[in-house]
Amino acid sequence: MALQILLQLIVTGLAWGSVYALIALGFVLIFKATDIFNFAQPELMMLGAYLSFTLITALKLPFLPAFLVTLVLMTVISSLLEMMVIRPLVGEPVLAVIMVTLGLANVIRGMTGLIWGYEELQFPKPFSAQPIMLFGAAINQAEIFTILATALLLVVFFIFFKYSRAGLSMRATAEDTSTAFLMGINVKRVFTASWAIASVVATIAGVLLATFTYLEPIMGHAGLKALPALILGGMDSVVGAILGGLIIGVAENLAGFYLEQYLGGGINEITAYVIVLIVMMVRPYGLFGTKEIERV
Amino acid sequence: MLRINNLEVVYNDIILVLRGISLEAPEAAIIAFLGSNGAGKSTTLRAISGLLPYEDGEITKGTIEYRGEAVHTFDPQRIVGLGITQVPEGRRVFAELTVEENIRVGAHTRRDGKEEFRRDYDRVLAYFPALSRRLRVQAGFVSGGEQQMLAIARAFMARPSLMMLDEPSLGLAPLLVTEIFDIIRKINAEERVSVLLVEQNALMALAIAEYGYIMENGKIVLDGPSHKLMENEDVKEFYLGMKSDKERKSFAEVKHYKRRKRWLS
Amino acid sequence: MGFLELHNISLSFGGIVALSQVSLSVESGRLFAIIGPNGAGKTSLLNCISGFYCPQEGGIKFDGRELVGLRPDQVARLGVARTFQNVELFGRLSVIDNMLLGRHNHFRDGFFKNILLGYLAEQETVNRTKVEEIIDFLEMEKWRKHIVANLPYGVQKRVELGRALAQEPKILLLDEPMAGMNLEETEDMARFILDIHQELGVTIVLIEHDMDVVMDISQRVCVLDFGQKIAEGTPEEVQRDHAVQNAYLGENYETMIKGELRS
Amino acid sequence: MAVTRFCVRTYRQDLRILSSPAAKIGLILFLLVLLTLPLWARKYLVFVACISGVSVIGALGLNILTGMTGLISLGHAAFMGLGAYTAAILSAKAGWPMVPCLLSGAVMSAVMGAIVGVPTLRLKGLYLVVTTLAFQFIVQHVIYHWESLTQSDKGIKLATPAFLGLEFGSYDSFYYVILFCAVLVAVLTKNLAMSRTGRALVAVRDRDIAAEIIGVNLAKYKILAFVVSSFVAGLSGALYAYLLGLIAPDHFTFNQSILYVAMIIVGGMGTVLGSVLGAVFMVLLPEVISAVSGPLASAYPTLAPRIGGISVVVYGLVIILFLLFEPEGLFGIWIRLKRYFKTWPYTY
Amino acid sequence: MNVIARSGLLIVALVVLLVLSAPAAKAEVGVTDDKILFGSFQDMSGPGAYLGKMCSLVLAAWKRWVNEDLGGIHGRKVDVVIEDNKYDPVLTKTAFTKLVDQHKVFALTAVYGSTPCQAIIEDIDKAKIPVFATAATTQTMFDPPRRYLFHYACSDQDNSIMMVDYIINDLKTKDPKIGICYQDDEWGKDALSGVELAGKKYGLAHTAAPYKRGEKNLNPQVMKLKAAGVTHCFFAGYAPVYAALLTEANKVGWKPIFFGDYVTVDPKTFMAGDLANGHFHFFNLGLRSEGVPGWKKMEEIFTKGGATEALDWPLAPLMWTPLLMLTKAMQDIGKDLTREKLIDTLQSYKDFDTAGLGKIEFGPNLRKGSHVYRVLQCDAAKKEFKPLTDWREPSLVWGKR
Repeated sequence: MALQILLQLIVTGLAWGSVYALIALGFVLIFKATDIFNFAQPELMMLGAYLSFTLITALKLPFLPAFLVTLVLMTVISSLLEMMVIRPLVGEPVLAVIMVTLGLANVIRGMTGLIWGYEELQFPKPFSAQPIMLFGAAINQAEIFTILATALLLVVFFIFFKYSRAGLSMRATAEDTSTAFLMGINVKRVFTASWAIASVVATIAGVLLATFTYLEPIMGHAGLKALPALILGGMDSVVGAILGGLIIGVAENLAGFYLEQYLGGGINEITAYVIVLIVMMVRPYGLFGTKEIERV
Repeated sequence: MLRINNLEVVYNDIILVLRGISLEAPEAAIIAFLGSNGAGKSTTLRAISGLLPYEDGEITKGTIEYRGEAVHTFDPQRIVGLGITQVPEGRRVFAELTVEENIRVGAHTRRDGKEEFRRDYDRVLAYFPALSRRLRVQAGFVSGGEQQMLAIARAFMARPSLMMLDEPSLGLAPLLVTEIFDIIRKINAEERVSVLLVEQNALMALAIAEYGYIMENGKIVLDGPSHKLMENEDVKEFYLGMKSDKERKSFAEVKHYKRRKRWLS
Repeated sequence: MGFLELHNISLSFGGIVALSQVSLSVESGRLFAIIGPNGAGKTSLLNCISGFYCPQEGGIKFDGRELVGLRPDQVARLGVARTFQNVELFGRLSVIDNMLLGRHNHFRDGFFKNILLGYLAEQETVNRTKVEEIIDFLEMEKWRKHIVANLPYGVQKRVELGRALAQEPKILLLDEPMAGMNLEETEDMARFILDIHQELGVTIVLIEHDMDVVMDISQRVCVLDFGQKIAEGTPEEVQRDHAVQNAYLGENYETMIKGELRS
Repeated sequence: MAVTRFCVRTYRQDLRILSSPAAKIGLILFLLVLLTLPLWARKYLVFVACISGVSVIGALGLNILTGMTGLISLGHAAFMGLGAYTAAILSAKAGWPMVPCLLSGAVMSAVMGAIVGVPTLRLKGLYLVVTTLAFQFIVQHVIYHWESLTQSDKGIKLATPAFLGLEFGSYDSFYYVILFCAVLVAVLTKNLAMSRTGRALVAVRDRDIAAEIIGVNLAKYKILAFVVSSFVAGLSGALYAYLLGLIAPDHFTFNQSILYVAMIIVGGMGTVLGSVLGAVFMVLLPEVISAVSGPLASAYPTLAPRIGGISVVVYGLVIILFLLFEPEGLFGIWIRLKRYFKTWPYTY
Repeated sequence: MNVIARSGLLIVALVVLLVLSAPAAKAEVGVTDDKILFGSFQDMSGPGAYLGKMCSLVLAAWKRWVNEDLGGIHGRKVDVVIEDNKYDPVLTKTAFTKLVDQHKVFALTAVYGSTPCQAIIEDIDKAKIPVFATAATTQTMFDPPRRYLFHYACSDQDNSIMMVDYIINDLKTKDPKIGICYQDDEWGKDALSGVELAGKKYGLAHTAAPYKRGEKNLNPQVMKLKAAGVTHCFFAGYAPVYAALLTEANKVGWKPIFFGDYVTVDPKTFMAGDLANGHFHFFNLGLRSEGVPGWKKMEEIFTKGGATEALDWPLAPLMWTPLLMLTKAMQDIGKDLTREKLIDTLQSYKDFDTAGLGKIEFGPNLRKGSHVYRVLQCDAAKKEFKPLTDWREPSLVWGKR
């Protein structure tokens, strides 16, 4: 029984961790290419979920086409955001950029409230509600898809950055923008592309999250937990982001069960932050991050 | 091949950095581009590379022509595509990429297939055998000389017809400087690549260049074939540090007058 | 027993050896130059002295005090000042503020006096006076209030030198002060270094690639290669040394340049 | 030496704050307005002024850490919360008078600042940002769940503030306490900025390697920044607790932390005047928004539920627009205005 | 020149400020010859924005009904100023000060939220301004009673006591394992204390699983309750979370009987689909499906006032009934409307006729307006809640516990 509970907690934790991992992945994608830390990433996730909700309910599109159309729409929206809001700030101090993305997050959240209202909305369920048993632990189909999507994206991006020309040019741009220009890299396109890709990842996360919870304008708050995941993994590591997300997801689920009675309800909500504090004490650049080479 | 006509560049809408310079680089030649700090040499290179718009700079007057085509409005990636590459000042290798990845990034604009890439890759390693031992090392961890080689190798991978080098000797040991200048000369001769060489080390630069331009305060003040420039008394005095009797004057004795001025006033 | 004494310094980063068994002795009042090819460990050596790196082996004695294990700011407080290969100034501050920062450890006021008095404190005036003297000495009057980031590179190098001087150091470590300068600026810099050395009597350790400068102004030269000391002596001795020619200067350095000139 | 005397004279002139009689008159008039505010203003305006004052102190605190020393913190509200709760607990449970409560709130926060400061010494940039964020959430959690001490979201009621037999129970009277503290903190911060310590902090921000080499003890100054900043934050929080008379965990959330960062950015990073302007601006902004949206909501109730979104959007837009078009913040605008008035009626 | 210019500018600013802040003419605050001004704060963009929307709609319908259908109250129209508080105590404090000092409202009405109301409890006493009524689930709202503060909402403590009563007395379950899943704040703790009180009475232990507001992953809570073998589980929190709880419980194969508090009597509960079917709820209001005259009238008024959306909301009478009572009181007082008179009148009504909307009653020392409830059962197929019992009180009556 005790073992079965543990297993159940881990499996559900993995599903939630995958959501954090996907959001963290979005952070990493933008950070790797543009050196910008996009605090609006959770809001992009939310926007993606709301858009596909509207496509499904108002336009009566089936799930899959609606999802694909959402991906296209989100790509366009985030590219526009990048061009209008973020690009002028390239090279500005970290804090300025952080604040702009925080401002952007506010705008998106406010707009969502204006357009869709503040009620919780039920996302049309594309997957069967019947849970599947996995080694004695129950798991929703939506949760399975989330885990699978995360694993798939992990492989895709690992290969992308290591071997593809575009991936390499993104890494080069992230490191030194003006030299990237000299290599003939279309830096502007790299910036826009990184936002577009990140928004695709965010949308996947948002839609999957919505299928096993519901929609509301503050659903981005779940995305805040992607930050510890990201820090845990190291800011520039795709693998790290995903592992960080999974670790946080599982850890908080376990803490919620085993530690709640000692440390009070909601302990699972801050588990992520406690872990991050501890990891930062030991490894100031995350578990998988690279230490920056500093020359005097 | 490259012709700059009366180029004027303004930074931040106020600072006039280039005040109408004209310059010419023929096919397969080495051109030296000399001048003091802040004279505008690097700005000229940035103007050619198309980097200015991204650094608050603007070409307000004049043209840059490459093989007869006006290119000063082109984006950097288009310039590289035309075959003009720049080795930036201070090397600027991508420190967190490996040496090999750095070389691959250099070939970013090329679309001529794997085999061609492989061929050039081998060739560049033949020019810089030191690099082939360090391929898997992060570029930030290799020595300054190797970084400079990597920067040149990286630029070479774009298959340029004009290579612009911004102070390749900066901070390098004399032995390495000679080695790098040797390679530059070799690349120029064997690959028929034109080289535009910006240097502080006037002696070295003029030694391998065919023609030289000397720039001060955003203007070209003197130009001519290298050997003519080396004969010039002013060049000797201010750029080569020689007295008229061909003997180098000692740094231990220069400009006492300037210091004394302080005590007189 | 030298003023600055390095004894069998070894340093490596994750298996890569930067310095191995380097010993040096710089006597008080010397103008001592360190040369060597890139990656020979010259800057690492300075970093060991000024406390950025901690050598795995060996000891560094300065003025009778052991430096190994001290933080850079503690080393600085003992009277070691330095400049950097790439200028490390406070770009957003004015020249004066940069220099005042150089006098950081000469202020005698603490935090509480600071917040109570601000710029009215007497110490501000005292130190400002010193700063003005150095500005005068390095002929930087016209840039006093300029923001450093907007100054030309050559001037920035001079400001950095000034900031080091403001520390009133007993020893000055200069890392390639002439790098990236043209002849005129190099001459100025050489002059300042000589003046600091002669007029102020500061011991100077200099890393430089410009062989002409090194040979002309330094009193003693040490050559590093692959983290090892391969020669030390007067400029003339070093120039004639075969090991040095092979590793660094190239065979017959002087004739090579002359040869180029003739061709 | 003649040269030296000349230098000293220019030095004094260099740094005079009130360089012209006009500035003096302006300042005196401004102080007069501030001092007489409760006599002529409506209670609500006084209340807003009080909130502004508290925010000004808080923003000045963050400015020391983030603006001057370059250590970005998204946990500023947590430090304010620590100060507020310390003051509230001492006031409500131990029955301490106001001044010791305010001071111990500030000291408590400063101690926590040191405790947070030490382990974060090695962290840079975004790693520090997220660590302070973690601190913010953890403090929030502790305040919420240490029920025996903090009474969770029931909140703690504070005793009526009194000092030397005078009661400061109303907004009108407590206004003077806040005004005094705000002016004091502003002056001291300005002094700090213009002295050796302040320069060392800026050095740490601009180039830590160079700071070390001139003998600035990085660890000491980073911790100093944390301590001073959280001391001021704690003071601000404690004043806030007294102002409201009741303190609850929801007063010190992540959003508040962001708000304070927004204040120093909108005001102009690293400047004392900027922090003051930014704080007042960000406090007044919702007032302006609600002055527009309030009547709208009353007039068109069906719109009301949507209108809340507008304030969120406007708040976000203000931050974005400032950073895009006025990165120097209100301070930059102020400087330009000053230059304009100095040369008025000539354009240049 | 510039001295004059600059000081001139300052003087102008000063004058403008003075003019703007000139105090209004003294009269009975908030009541003029043709207007009675009420104030309210609502969450329009925070976590309770959904409720804010409903409240604004109800208030708008009320305003239209009084002003147009009733022709005002003794020649005066009513008006309501609404401030956004984002469910934030600080902003509530600001909003309150603004309503009292800036807008100078006569009284506050239709305010809700435990945390926000908590923040202004002292200020209400100080300002001597009637608040009629708060819908906040904390005991401090009515215990100890405060003259100016009226409370009209369900008490979760009552609800959870009733749950245990119901399990023992009506379902006659032998040896039930009681659990509670609650939002970890004053609201939820209120419910928890009920379970504790009743547990003491009946000698039952319980398992508590708190969750944080805004949390969506209820897996640890569900696992905890499941591991303890809970057979009857109370829930205190918002309906969507309740739906999530039902879904998660179903996923891990835990099938207890659920009891939702009054807030879960909400269409959002049906987000869980069939899973909500057959579970119980406690409610102190009349239901629309019963077709009582009170609801009929509401339907008519709300439809005219453009608040049809609020009709889908079973909790609408929680806002509406106090407004009815308030209207009646103002009509009864007559032309000479003062705050003190309003309070005296409101607390004098015995058995106020709500036409089936539920009971509302206050007294000189009674500020808890509602104390009888019914047990409802959820019918997921019809998306309805059906009353199972008549109005009843919890076995441990408040004030006598």
